[in-house]
Amino acid sequence: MKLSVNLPRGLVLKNPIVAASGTFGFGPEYKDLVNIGDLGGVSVKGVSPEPWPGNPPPRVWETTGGLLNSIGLQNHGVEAFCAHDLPFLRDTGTAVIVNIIGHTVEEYQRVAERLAKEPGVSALEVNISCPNIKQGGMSFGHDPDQAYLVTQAVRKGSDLPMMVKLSPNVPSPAVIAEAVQSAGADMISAINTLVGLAIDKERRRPALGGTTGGLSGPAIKPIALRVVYEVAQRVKIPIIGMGGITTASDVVEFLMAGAHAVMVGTVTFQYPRRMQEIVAQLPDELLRWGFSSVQEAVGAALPSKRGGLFDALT
Amino acid sequence: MKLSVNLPRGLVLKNPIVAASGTFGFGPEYKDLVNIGDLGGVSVKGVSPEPWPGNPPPRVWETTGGLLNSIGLQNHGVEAFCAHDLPFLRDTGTAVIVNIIGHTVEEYQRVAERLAKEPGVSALEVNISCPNIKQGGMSFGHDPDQAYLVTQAVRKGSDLPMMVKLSPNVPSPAVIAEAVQSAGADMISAINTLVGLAIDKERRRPALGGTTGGLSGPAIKPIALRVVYEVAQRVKIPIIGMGGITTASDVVEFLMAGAHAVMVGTVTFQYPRRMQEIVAQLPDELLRWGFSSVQEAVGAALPSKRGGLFDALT
Amino acid sequence: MIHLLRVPIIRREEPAPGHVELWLQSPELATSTPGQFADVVTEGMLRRPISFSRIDRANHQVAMLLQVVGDGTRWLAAQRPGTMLDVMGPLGNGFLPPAPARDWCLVGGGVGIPPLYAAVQAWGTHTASRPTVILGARDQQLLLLVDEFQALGCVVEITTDNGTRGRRGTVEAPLCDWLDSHPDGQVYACGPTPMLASVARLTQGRTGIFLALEQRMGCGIGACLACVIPGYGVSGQAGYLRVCTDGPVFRSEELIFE
Amino acid sequence: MIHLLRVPIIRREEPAPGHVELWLQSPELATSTPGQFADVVTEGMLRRPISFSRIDRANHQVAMLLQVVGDGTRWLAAQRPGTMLDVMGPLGNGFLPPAPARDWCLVGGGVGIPPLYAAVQAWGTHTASRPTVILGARDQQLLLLVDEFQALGCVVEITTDNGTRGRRGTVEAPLCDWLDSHPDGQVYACGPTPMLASVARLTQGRTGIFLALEQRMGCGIGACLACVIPGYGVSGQAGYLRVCTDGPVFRSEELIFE
Ligand SMILES: Cc1cc2nc3c(=O)[nH]c(=O)nc-3n(C[C@H](O)[C@H](O)[C@H](O)COP(=O)(O)OP(=O)(O)OC[C@H]3O[C@@H](n4cnc5c(N)ncnc54)[C@H](O)[C@@H]3O)c2cc1C
Ligand SMILES: Cc1cc2nc3c(=O)[nH]c(=O)nc-3n(C[C@H](O)[C@H](O)[C@H](O)COP(=O)(O)OP(=O)(O)OC[C@H]3O[C@@H](n4cnc5c(N)ncnc54)[C@H](O)[C@@H]3O)c2cc1C
Ligand SMILES: Cc1cc2nc3c(=O)[nH]c(=O)nc-3n(C[C@H](O)[C@H](O)[C@H](O)COP(=O)(O)O)c2cc1C
Ligand SMILES: Cc1cc2nc3c(=O)[nH]c(=O)nc-3n(C[C@H](O)[C@H](O)[C@H](O)COP(=O)(O)O)c2cc1C
Ligand code: FES
Ligand code: FES
Repeated sequence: MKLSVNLPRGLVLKNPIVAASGTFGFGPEYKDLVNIGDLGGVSVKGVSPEPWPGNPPPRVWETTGGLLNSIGLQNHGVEAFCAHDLPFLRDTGTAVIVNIIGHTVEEYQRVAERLAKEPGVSALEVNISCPNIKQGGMSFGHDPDQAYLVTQAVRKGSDLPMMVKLSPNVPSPAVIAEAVQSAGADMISAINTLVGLAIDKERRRPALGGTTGGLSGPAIKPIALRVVYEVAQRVKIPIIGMGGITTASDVVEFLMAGAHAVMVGTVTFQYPRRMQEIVAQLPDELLRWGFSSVQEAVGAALPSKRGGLFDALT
Repeated sequence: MKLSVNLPRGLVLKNPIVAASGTFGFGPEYKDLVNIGDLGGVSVKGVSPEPWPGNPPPRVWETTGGLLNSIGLQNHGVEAFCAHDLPFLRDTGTAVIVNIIGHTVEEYQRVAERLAKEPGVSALEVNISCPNIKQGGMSFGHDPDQAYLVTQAVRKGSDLPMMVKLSPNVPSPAVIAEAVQSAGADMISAINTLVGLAIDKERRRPALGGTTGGLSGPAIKPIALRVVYEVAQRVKIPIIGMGGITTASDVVEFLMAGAHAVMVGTVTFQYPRRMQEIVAQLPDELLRWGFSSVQEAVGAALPSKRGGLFDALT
Repeated sequence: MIHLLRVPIIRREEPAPGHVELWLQSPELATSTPGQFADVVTEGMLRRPISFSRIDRANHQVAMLLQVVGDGTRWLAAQRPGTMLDVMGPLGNGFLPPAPARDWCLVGGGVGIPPLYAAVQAWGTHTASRPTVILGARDQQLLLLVDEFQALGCVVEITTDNGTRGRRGTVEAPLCDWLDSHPDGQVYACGPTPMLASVARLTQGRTGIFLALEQRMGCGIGACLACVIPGYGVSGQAGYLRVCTDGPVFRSEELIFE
Repeated sequence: MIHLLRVPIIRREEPAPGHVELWLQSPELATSTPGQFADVVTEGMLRRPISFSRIDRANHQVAMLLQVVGDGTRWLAAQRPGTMLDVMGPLGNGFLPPAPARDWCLVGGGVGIPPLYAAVQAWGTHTASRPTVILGARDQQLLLLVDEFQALGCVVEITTDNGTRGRRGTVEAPLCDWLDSHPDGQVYACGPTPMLASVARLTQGRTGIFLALEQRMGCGIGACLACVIPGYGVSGQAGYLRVCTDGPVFRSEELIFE
């Protein structure tokens, strides 16, 4: 079965399974364990113009079906990334997606410009969940106007295929999606983590060093599917879906909800080879539900494909 | 150990464990199984001025650590509630909290006025997650001004102790909490469910009859704790916390995050007697973490109680 | 009276591929009426509703006949004699027995068959005529309790979608025949919703037609309003009825199928 | 080289109340250096990091000595010989052996003791002097491997917070004594962070002080940046180091304790 996915500006994934940003390091970390060339792509951990220190530990805490993290976007900056990490990934044969972050619109644009000059970058993923330090720390991803400005700046900075990654912590991520589409985004990726907190009863304080953290894992899958399903009905650009995927069956659900490809994150910590296993199982899983290609499954559960049956009683 | 909780306008709960709205029916349903008088209170399913039909089935779907529901606030209206359900609850000896809903500000006020006349109502819980049909269906709970108006109207309609129930589907529920506090709310309850979706691969459509549904259960506990923790630092009125509680240990976490009492929902479906068990275990669980009363635990993990240690490295 | 019980599995059988029958020792559950069900804790967030395939009041035993369809039924089917199950029941309304002078017919599909068997066990010998039992399945491998119905003296008619046993097709054809030859007959049906919709259509105008429905449930006791289906309430108004407490057995005239 | 392995438990012992030691058969893990660890699948979302208490290269075996503190360790401790564990390892950097001419001392607390035992096993007989082992615990019941260290010829000094065995108090007093009498001695320490902070403070200015740290981990292989602690990177700049790959064994001068 043909698994490859064609995306805007010539971005081709050999299959729809991409490692999610922040869960697969900057490239080489998993090389002993994973045949990286077998993945559709790798989205590296967020890269900023200058190094960011990240949050105090502890930085992870388990919850029912989920994982809280407060890494705080620690990274050694775009120069170090280009010098030390990118060369490895470039030679693996997977699509290299660089997740970019900044505290101001200008910072986003700077990283994008720097990466546009560097061979081996397949696409940019704009993480708009960062606090905008010029606007009182409110996240760029929580306001359509802010999201528009960041997207526009990155578009100016680079001609690379660009996806913008949505935050689920807003009433309507689809409104943000519309804004970034009109600002020139080629794709949407969704979702980033939900803001959560755990209590360390022994120390009588929030468990994470960063106080709050981002919730990922199977616990958030229903929220991720809802966001993909809503966004797919509001924008024309392709969606890379993610949030709680652990099996090929989950992947089919995201495709049916309207995603063209998916990213897989938290489960990699427990099962580093799970992404490869999913790639291997995907054809059978698609056939099981009556699809003979990835493309056929995309959006199969959307109202437009269901000929108005949508709101009928069962 | 003293378990009773004193709340504004003379509302007293004999213990901090209250049945969450929508999971304990309109009163008598669980009477064969639960000694209702042993509970701190019961919040009944949402009551509107006229009957609401609810959504088409299926209305529930399990997810990892969570439950999606799209009941759609089916209820037989405030008159039927007062005639058929309230008399039973009034005589159980538990605090009777009536969860009220409406599609317009006037509807909320009407239910509140009607209930103010009825003996046996201990408090009102204003569910502001309903779509405002006059404002294009946007939820009252997603906008501080809308939330203010609803709260003010209910306050006008009734002198009963009143809590307003926050939606977690906004970037900052604390902003909504401030708005309803200034509009006269006596308490906050938080959180309501998160909007999610499941895919029925067999039928190639969203699994729930109502398309999207509300996510509850342990999966959402970290989000609920975050909301309680943030709101507790922004308002002076007490908080009733909920979201994913299944054990006495969870209750202590919500208290430490700043809740004065809690509500317990989804777990009741599987273990109808769990609330009573939690009441029985709570004293030991509090002692285990060094608290000799409920009150002592309230807010113990908040920065104000931790003398500035808050952001220090571990 | 609904009970929260811990009851032991006392026997386990595998009557058909992918099916397991569990016998439970419980005086409380053994007071059930055929068509009532129990809600069992497995590993998920919600209990699983399962009807009784046998109700033995004398020996304080009931049985559940499970088809493994997902994680919950897989877990249940893997349990062995000696295990204690966390069971809530008996729940819902059972079937009313047939009127003494009327002929009756039972129409079952899949896991709708077991509660019908419990009904025949309870009433089989007290009625005007031996009941006719029409069983439908996709494939003969999925047919349940055929020999047991015959042993009770029922006339058993079989249909399979693929013709591997009995008539090829659905239960409609034999049911039409039976209805033609029993103008005053009563029908008891349990199975997939499309099958029940057919039964309701074919029996329109008759009385004493009982249909047992399935719906995804939350609480199992009437509190959450999850398990609804469209129908007519006591007031006669169209609205939603709860399968768990208004049903699972309904009179056909209470229900709305589209 | 890191491996993803399925390895059998071949032996299980209960050396102290609430503690279980599991022997695993694995040529790959048996190449580990003392101080390295493995990451084991239990029931939660994340693997659980556990050091090796014994490394037997000749027989291709390693052991893990677990303290039951939560769901993951409870699950692991309940596994029996024959069970296959899903293990990733060996992970992280182990201890460097002591310089041939220098005296050495090991300071351990709680589940920090097992990797020190693996170190003495590996090097005990090749060094200038028999090492001194200082073990601290809240209560004598929580002391691990005392007899085993003695059997290897170590001088064992014990402290308990409640005085139930050895000196009352922390490991600080015996460590001070040892440092006074061994001005050029090296220290290997593993245990709770406050204990390690004491060791770092008391040994300030010395070289060859190795501390093995714990931190909550995500990936275990350097990708997620979850397991950090404050320290000085290769560049000498203050920042965060990863316990899983930069450690878990650090030289004391790399670390920042406040
Ligand atoms: C009144 C009643 C009586 C029943 N009697 C029997 C019986 O005697 N034998 C038998 O094998 N099965 C019976 N069922 C169906 C049985 O409840 C489901 O097959 C079972 O719940 C599936 O659970 P699972 O975890 O294996 O499957 P999953 O598909 O993993 O279940 C996921 C969810 O779907 C629900 N669900 C799935 N299918 C159904 C269904 N058909 N009806 C209700 N909920 C469902 C589950 O409860 C759960 O919430 C009955 C259902 C009802 C409502
Ligand atoms: C390098 C290293 C080596 C270790 N060696 C041993 C050993 O030899 N024997 C032993 O008994 N224990 C050892 N530990 C500690 C062990 O990892 C924890 O006790 C265990 O993870 C607790 O899991 P749990 O599910 O039982 O507890 P829970 O408290 O339920 O665990 C919840 C979470 O906390 C994490 N966690 C809890 N305590 C610790 C801790 N101290 N360090 C890291 N993560 C923690 C768990 O991984 C999990 O994510 C080591 C830890 C590290 C980092
Ligand atoms: C430890 C960790 C670090 C993450 N770091 C980033 C990041 O740097 N940039 C980003 O856009 N998303 C980051 N994410 C979010 C993931 O890319 C993904 O959106 C989220 O985890 C949901 O997918 P999952 O449930 O499969 O993990 C991180 C997630 C985790 C668990
Ligand atoms: C089936 C169901 C129905 C609900 N109905 C209501 C409702 O009518 N009004 C309301 O304010 N909340 C309603 N809720 C939300 C709960 O009161 C509670 O806020 C939420 O379930 C989180 O708590 P839990 O995780 O303990 O269930 C409902 C929840 C469920 C599961
Ligand atoms: S399952 Fe809750 S009302 Fe029927
Ligand atoms: S645990 Fe992921 S970097 Fe150390």
